[in-house]
Amino acid sequence: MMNLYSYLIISLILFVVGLVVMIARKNIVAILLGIELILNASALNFVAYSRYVTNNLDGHIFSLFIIVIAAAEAAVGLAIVIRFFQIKETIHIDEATQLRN
Amino acid sequence: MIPAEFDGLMPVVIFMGLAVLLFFGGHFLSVVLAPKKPSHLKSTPYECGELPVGSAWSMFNVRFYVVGLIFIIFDVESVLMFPVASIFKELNEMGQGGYALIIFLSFISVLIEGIAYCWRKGDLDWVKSFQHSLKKETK
Amino acid sequence: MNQTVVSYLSKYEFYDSLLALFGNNQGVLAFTIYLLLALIIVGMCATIGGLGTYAERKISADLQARVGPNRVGPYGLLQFLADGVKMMTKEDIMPFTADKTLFYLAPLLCLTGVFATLAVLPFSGGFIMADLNVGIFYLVAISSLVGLGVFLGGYASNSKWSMLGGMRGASQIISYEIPVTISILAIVLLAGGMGFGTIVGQQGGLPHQWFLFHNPFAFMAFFVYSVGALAETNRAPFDLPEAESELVSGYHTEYTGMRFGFFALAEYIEVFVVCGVAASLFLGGYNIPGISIDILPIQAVQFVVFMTKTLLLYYVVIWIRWTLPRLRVDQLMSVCWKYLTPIAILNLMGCAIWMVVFNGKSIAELVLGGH
Amino acid sequence: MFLQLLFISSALLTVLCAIGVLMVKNIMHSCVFLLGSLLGVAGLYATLGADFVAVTQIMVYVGGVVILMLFAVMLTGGKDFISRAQNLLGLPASMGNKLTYGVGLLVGLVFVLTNIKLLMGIAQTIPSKMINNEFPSTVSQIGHLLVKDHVLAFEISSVLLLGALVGAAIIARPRKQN
Repeated sequence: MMNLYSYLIISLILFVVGLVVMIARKNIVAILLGIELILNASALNFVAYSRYVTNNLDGHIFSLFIIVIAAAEAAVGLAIVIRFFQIKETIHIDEATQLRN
Repeated sequence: MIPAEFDGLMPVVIFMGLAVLLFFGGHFLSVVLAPKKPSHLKSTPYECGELPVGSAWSMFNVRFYVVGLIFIIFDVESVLMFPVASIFKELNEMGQGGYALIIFLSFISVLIEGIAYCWRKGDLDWVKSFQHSLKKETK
Repeated sequence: MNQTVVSYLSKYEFYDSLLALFGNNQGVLAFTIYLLLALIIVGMCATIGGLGTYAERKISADLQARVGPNRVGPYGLLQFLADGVKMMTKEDIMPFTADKTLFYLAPLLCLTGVFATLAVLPFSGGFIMADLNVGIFYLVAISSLVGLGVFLGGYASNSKWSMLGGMRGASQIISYEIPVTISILAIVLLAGGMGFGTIVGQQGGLPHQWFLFHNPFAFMAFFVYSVGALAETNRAPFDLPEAESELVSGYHTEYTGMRFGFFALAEYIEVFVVCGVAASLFLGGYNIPGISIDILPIQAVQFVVFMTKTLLLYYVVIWIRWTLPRLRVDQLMSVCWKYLTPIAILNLMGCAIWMVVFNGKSIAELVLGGH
Repeated sequence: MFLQLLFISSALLTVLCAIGVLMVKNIMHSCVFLLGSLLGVAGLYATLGADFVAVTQIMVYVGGVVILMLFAVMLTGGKDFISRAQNLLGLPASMGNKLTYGVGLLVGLVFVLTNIKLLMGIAQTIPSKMINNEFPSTVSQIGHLLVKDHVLAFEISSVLLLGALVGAAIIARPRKQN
């Protein structure tokens, strides 16, 4: 029941769902939600391997930094979303077609 | 071998479970005891007696986001500082206090730069910079 | 491996007979003990929260030369029970424009966030449900659910007052979390651990052994913590999210009956938890001066000591509410970001330097010279 | 027993809420489902004995990222999304018809199954040691790793966060319209 595979399968499901959210949703905030799910899947993998395979805590450090980077990414990403909304008055991803102006 | 029940997870889960139980129990009691006479006027949002105009889900000032942004960066930095702070005493007793102090202070000094930048650029004032931008607009 | 109340009790002989009673099933016995104690703690905290509303009215009445509640029970003591019954029998009204799912969910988030913090509160040396290694960090983290509950409560009501209150509340709670967390970091640094057992164990029963008087920076950190904690629990003078005179009652304007009761209960228990944390981080916690033996009656005395300190702080919180006027939003933000946070960071740096320069000794140890 | 229950409930919470993020139209509800999923992952960390990472997950995500996302949704006009929202079933036609989805699902399934088979093969060669219910304290070990082995990453992460703060503040700062 509680072994490496169950964690890996959960993380696989999280990853796939995150990927589908990123592809299917047209809302930029929803795409950021998908990215968070993907990052969580990888962090979960690191911790699971660290407990069941390597038997040291380097995996924990990795997932710690993944969480840190996810937070920084969310901060910058949402700032871009807000700026985009100020310019275009929408946050539909298909409206993002111009590199400037 | 020590069974997992002795570890601290169980009380945490029990307390969360109690919160959920209390919540649904209270709802149940309220369903049983409370009167139920719904009317349209009763369930309009409260707006001091006036009929509400429009939805409350409107746009808010970007200030709120900037505050949240500064918060999340500091939050993450404090998360990283927690394990280092909790072994600081141990390192000090092992004679590595100076090394730990340098690492710790250099980490915090970057934190201070962040807050100094936001302070200087006026992200920390709530009203003043708003008036500032208003003034620009009237020009 | 964390110490819990069960692993503490297992040192005594009666635990073995209890274990035999449960057919040597440690899991079931542990669950039963945890559940019983959790029910006791929740009941106690709910009573304290209820009495808190009573004390609030009585003390405010005192400060304003009134009588206060005096009809229900002796001295009006049972007023809170009457209020509870009243809340249960009030009709549940939900605005038809509301986001129904989130409207249900918001009080639950507040309640869960507050109740989960009770698991690590050190009532006494043995009577701490779970002395997690990450104790204080866990408490800070899980109580951020309250901010989320406040925001969602304000959002889901779809009323302008609620929305404003929810936005203000969430931004205030998250802002003041920073100085509070950094002040706590200073204490973690002095104690050399995040568990409440470690932190309280590093202090003594007498004031000069408390972390409050450990060094000047820790002394400052206590006040930063207190101000930040007042703001985090939405207490006056930081009660902008529920300012009666401007926002009706903020994020819970649209909440009636039991759901409003949950918000109020969560708020009052949170004040108690915050006071308990202040007592155990800075004021020596459950330590009794001069006694170091560990038997069950001593635990009761420790419990009394902890409760005395906490309830005194609770009194101060209520006293402040009825003394100071409310801040403006811009003042609130500048207090947090321009005063408290820099002071907290300087305190943290000062504590780190103090640890290295004076080798972890407190002022009293330096002055008195010796242990 | 308790750990198994915690594991099952956390796993269910994680997976179901993740699917909820995908299926729900309202972006606000999506954020709340994300919150549930992240709490479930924190529970999974707890069952893995990673207490510090679990609490970090709660602290950063629940207290930070989710609130920030809710703020961003409010700042871009909360109700605007309900009409504009898209879910899986509302995919644009340019992304394929039932046949493409069917073939894609099949290929994905085969891929996953072979991978699991492979992983199982690999994992069976690894001796399963130390798997007991005991949870050692990870905090002090993580602290030592952060100041010794990973000190560069620790220091650089502060610079990264400073960069994120400055960059995001510049991007999001309110400015004159037009």
